[in-house]
Amino acid sequence: MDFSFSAEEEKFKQEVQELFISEEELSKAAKKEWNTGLGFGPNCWKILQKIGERGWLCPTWPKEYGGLGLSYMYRYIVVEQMHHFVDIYTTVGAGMAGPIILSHGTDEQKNKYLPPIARGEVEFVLGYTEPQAGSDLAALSIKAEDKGDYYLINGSKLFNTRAHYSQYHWLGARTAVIKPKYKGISLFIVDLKNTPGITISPIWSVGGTRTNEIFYDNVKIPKDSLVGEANRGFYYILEALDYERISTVAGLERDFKELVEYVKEKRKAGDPIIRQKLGGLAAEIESARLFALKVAWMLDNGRVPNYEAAMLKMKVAETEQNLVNTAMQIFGPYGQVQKGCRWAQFDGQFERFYRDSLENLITRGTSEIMRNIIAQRGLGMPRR
Amino acid sequence: MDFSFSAEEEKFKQEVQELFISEEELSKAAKKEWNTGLGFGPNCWKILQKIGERGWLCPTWPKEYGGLGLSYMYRYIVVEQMHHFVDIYTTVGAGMAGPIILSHGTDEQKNKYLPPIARGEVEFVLGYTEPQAGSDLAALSIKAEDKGDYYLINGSKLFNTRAHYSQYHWLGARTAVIKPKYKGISLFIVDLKNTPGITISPIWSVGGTRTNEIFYDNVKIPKDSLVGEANRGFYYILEALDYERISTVAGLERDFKELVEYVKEKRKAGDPIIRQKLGGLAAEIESARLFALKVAWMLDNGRVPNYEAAMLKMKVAETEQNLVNTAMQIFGPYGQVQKGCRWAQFDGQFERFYRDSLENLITRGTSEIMRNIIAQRGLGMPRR
Amino acid sequence: MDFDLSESQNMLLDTAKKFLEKEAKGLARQVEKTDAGYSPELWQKIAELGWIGLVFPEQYGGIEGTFQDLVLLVEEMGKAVFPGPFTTTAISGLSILDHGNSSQKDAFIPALTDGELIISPALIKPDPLMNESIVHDQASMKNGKYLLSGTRLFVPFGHVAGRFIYEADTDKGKTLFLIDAGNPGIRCLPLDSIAGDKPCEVVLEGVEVSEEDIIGTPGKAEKIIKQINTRGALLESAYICGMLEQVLKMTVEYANEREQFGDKIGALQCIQHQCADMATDTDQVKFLTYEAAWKLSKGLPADKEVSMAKSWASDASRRVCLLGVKIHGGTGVMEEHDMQIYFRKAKAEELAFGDGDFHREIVATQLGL
Amino acid sequence: MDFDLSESQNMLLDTAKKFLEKEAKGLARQVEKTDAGYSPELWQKIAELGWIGLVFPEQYGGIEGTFQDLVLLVEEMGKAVFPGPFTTTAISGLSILDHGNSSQKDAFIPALTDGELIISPALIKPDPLMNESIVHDQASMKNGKYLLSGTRLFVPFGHVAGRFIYEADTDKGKTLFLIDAGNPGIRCLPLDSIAGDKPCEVVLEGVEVSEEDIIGTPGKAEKIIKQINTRGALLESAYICGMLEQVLKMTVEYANEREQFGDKIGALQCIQHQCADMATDTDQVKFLTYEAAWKLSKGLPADKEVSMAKSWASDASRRVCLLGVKIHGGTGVMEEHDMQIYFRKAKAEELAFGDGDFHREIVATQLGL
Repeated sequence: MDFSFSAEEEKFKQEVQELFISEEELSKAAKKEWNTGLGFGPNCWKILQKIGERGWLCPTWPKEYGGLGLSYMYRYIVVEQMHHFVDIYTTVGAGMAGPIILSHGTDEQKNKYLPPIARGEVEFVLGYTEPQAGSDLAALSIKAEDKGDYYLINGSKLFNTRAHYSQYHWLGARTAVIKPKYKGISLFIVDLKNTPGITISPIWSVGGTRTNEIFYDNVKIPKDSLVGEANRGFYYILEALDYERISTVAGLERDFKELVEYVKEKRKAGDPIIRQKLGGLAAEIESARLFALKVAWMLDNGRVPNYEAAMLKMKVAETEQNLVNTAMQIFGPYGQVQKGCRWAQFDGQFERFYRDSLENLITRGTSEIMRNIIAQRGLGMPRR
Repeated sequence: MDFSFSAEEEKFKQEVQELFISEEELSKAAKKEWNTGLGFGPNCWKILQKIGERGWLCPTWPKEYGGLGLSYMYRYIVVEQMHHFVDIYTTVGAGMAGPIILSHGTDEQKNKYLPPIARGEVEFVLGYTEPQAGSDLAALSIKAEDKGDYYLINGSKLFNTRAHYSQYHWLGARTAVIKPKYKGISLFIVDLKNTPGITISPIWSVGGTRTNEIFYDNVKIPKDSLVGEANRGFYYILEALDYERISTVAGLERDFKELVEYVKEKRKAGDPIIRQKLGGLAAEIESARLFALKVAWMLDNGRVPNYEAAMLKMKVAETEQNLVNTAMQIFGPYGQVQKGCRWAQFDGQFERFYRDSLENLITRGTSEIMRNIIAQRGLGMPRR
Repeated sequence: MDFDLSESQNMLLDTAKKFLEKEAKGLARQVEKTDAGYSPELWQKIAELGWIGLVFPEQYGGIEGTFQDLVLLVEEMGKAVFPGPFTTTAISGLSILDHGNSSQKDAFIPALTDGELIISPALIKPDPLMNESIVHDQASMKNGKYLLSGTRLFVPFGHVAGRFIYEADTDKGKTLFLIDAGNPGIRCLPLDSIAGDKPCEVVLEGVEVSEEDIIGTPGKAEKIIKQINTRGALLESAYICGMLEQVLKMTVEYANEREQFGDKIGALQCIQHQCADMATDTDQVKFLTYEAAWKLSKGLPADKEVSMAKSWASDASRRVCLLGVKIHGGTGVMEEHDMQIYFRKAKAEELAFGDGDFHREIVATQLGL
Repeated sequence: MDFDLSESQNMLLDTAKKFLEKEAKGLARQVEKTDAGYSPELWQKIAELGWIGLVFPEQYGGIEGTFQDLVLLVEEMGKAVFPGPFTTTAISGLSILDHGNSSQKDAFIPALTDGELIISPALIKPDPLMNESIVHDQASMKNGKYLLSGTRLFVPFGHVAGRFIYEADTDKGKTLFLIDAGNPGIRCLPLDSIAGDKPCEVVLEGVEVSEEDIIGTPGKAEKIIKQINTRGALLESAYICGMLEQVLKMTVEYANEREQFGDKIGALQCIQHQCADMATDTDQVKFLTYEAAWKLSKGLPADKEVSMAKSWASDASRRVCLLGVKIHGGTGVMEEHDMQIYFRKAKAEELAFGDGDFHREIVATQLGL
């Protein structure tokens, strides 16, 4: 057992850190942009490209597609540092769409999409959720009809968070009406900038984050938009979960550390109740960090972290809730005022976080779905 | 809205209190006996009879059967005081068997059983649970065959807690093999002292409480042992739940108060963490007390407290856990030593309570069953 | 023992439910983007309904209800997250009624019950560690007048208040003033907040106040302030109680309609158990609040009961709303759904007049610890 | 990064699992009613297996394993709730190894690894508020010998210990002694406890001890004691970890077999979610424990990590066992079922070397608070 990075990993981590430190202004500006809730702005694109041009955005990919052929632990290290310095975890292209293109795409698709993803030049917006298909992804109903020369798409997608700045829609659509429903789903890449019939309509979250509804009205997309085989989309999505599972609590660690410093500065360090709360949080964050490391290590060792990843997802989301809640409790009445107000602590950062963190309880599977997975896959309890 | 007892109720409460105060030695001796986990000893019987001879054990029953024809609130008051002074809540005769005999028994049964129950002279042991029938009472399998002149009983019952000092077994047995299963259950009164073929075998709980397994080996019981109609037992049991629902937190209040005094005495009152824990417990106990009062009030006003009673049951059991856990946390390492040891706090009372209270999480429906009831009956959520 | 409402309480709540259903639907969402932060038009209407005067004597335009009636009304307002300076105006008025002299009562209470005058307690002194640049407290005498300076924070709807209840440490000790908000030395700045409910920073610089504006005995402010805080905490508990009842209702309705995996999510045991926990938490808030209200109405000591209610309400407000959000799934975090309004408001109510830790500490003191 | 065990660790644990399965089944239940409270026979066997010597150098009869190996072994013992003075003897021995002089090492460590000598830390001083009639601490010199008096509580298996580690405030400051338990001035009283694990009251009255029995530098006891407590806390975390793994296993097995309402209760979502929470809690204990063990083995500072592990372990021990009891239903509270043994032991382990609050407070200090 060994909880340290190897010398090479440590060296790599230093390099990544050095990039962000040498680009301190840019990192800060990107983080600020990201935290407006509007997604990638110019500084985000710029820092992504700086990460991408070094091959760090997709370090596990083959070099020919812009990666470095390294192990998952290197991806973990990048994600950790990105999260720490700019709060952006990863891109959908690098974390979700890309891996599926890499495994199931045509050579043409690989050549077309993967290098720009790896360079941080393009982004994909995830298009899985629909009003009636949330946790139950297989229930999605947007239709993609094979019309011989093209696919005809009709329907709509909810919570397409990155739509307003992404180049591509990573679309899950129904290509067959069949039971079980998950056997009729296919994946498509839709060019959002150059396809007529698509409407992107903003929705705002309680955290002030912009997400979008995307409407398809008789939209024609070329046949080569299909990724992999038709009707195999659901399997691809499940497969890709592995890659997606790389996660980190680096942002939480950073915020927690700031909170501890704040408590010292505001002379509340002697309050036994605050001490208990922060002491407990430290242990919780550390255990979540170890869960994250374990998942990365498992991937590197060819093991499938299905229940471990569920535990990680649940624990990170709940630890985040404990962190924001503890911070707000420490601020007392000063916690309620917002960014820009002279009484706001941390310029209202935790006030926004208090709202915005709710989303993490729900996206990528609620804690309840995670508990199902832990019980059924991890503990072998019966499925209904 | 009014949270006080009426003048009459208040007067009654005083009278009940006065009995216990004037019988202080006896009360203490009874409480001590009860807390050995062995059930009723001579002092318990004596105090029960003192309560019974005043008509207080079954105050809602008609006078002819030893009651006082009073409302449920009077029963609440008696239960509260009993719980406070002797830790005994009620008898199974007064709280569970008696009410069913009163509603469904023959005149002969009423005359034979109710007055001694009301006088506190006899006790019934509840005989519902079996190894395969816990939460799922309807699954019970002990067989009662109608042999013309008698019923023939074969099978066994688990967790017959009061068997070793009760005169009667309040037996739920299967009289018909039918679907749904609950339609084949009947209730019987079995004379434990004078019926051949019955074996009572002790089982001990983690709390040191004795409970029993009862084995029936070709036991013949008279036809008039049947209570009410055959195969209607399950309905009677459900009906009687109302009466059973009268509950109290008086014992918890008493223990909590003692704990607060202890904290003052041991100069821990300044510890902010202990203050938070005790402050929170006070609110929790008070809310449980109000739940209990509401249920009693509802019964008096002809309303059926089905989900309210479930909430009360759950809350009392969970509050009790919080109380014992808090006490043990306050004692620190001194909490682990037992009765008789000179380092035991409260002579180990909470150490025993820490173990013994587990039972209350399970008997009379687990918290999970209670949550089902609250959601389905109280909130109208769908039953499967 | 009686857990039922009285005839007149039933009537009051019937009217309230209907009125709020008709007039206040969506109001919280609308007004939080306005400068006022509430609806002056509806304020007039509730004055006409007698709500503002609910607990005041007839001679001042009130209808002589009990404090318990007020608690029940505020609970209804909580269900609708009805925005405005209702509770703080009511408790300010009660302070004048209890401690003011007759000319103060004549001057202010009728204006208040009429809906013309909003009074707000400006009692929270800033912690200088949170922001050093504040106007520090000063109180001096000049030509028989008091000259007051100081900063007060989180003054509810201070920007529309006609008067502030303000405490200053004078030569006679801590003294309570009823200060004209129009006084030229006063600045009032509404702060952006999570609940959009306009807590204000109120700054006094050399504000001239006469002796006539003192409430109660000079030097005896503390007792009155404690009473204000007790009443405020209880009304907040009632408001939270209403909010949580509504959150539970919305959530159960949503769960009973929403289908996933071919079944209503309300049929899932984990959702049912979470709803059961929400219901239990909510009922605990409710009964603790009702009992404290009954005690206050009877004039019985109720500090412990109020703090039990508010401590439970404060913590339950987050627990219940968080479960509500989770069960609503993606819908629950969308700006366009009401769920998030309750979640945000819950934070403000949790904090107002003391959070859970604060009130548990009071309970401990009341236990003799 | 490596979450796997080494070859030799796998071998160690394989043997341990088989041995404990074969020899220790039901042992906890059997021995808690005996005077010894453990099995001297099995003690000899584990000495022969090299377990007691696991972390000691070969020259003293040890097999030179790491502290991490010890943690893993103790975790296995926790699964079997293996009773006995194993962890406390090991950490006592380590203190001698780290701080004793060579004649102490020669005298005691081989005896310890052989299973002949049990050493127990007698370091907890009674709180006089809990019971006033104690022998108070005294340390004086007479003819070049120390005369020690004092009371120590909760001394693990003090009644079978050959030596105690005892701290006294001498003229040179706080000094650690290795005291012969057979000394005529010593009384040892095993206390009945919830876990049946024989914590003892040890009383010294005018016990004569020579300078040779001092461990480390006179006046420098505190650092050694801190090390004992840190190691103790971590081994307790490991033991708890094992217990919780076993409780989870038992509970899932029970739930997957037990039928109610025509279905396995393990198919109920509420049971599944409770088991998922148990598993998560347990894994948190496990990873925090492993990380701290790795740091200790590497000689890195680990105070924070150990306290994170023990604080989580202490609180999880109750949470997980309580869920285990609840899911087992009536069976879980019966004396004849093993579930209750784990529940009772959990309380003792929760308390040993500091409970959750205690260790969270250390974490806070380590955070610089």
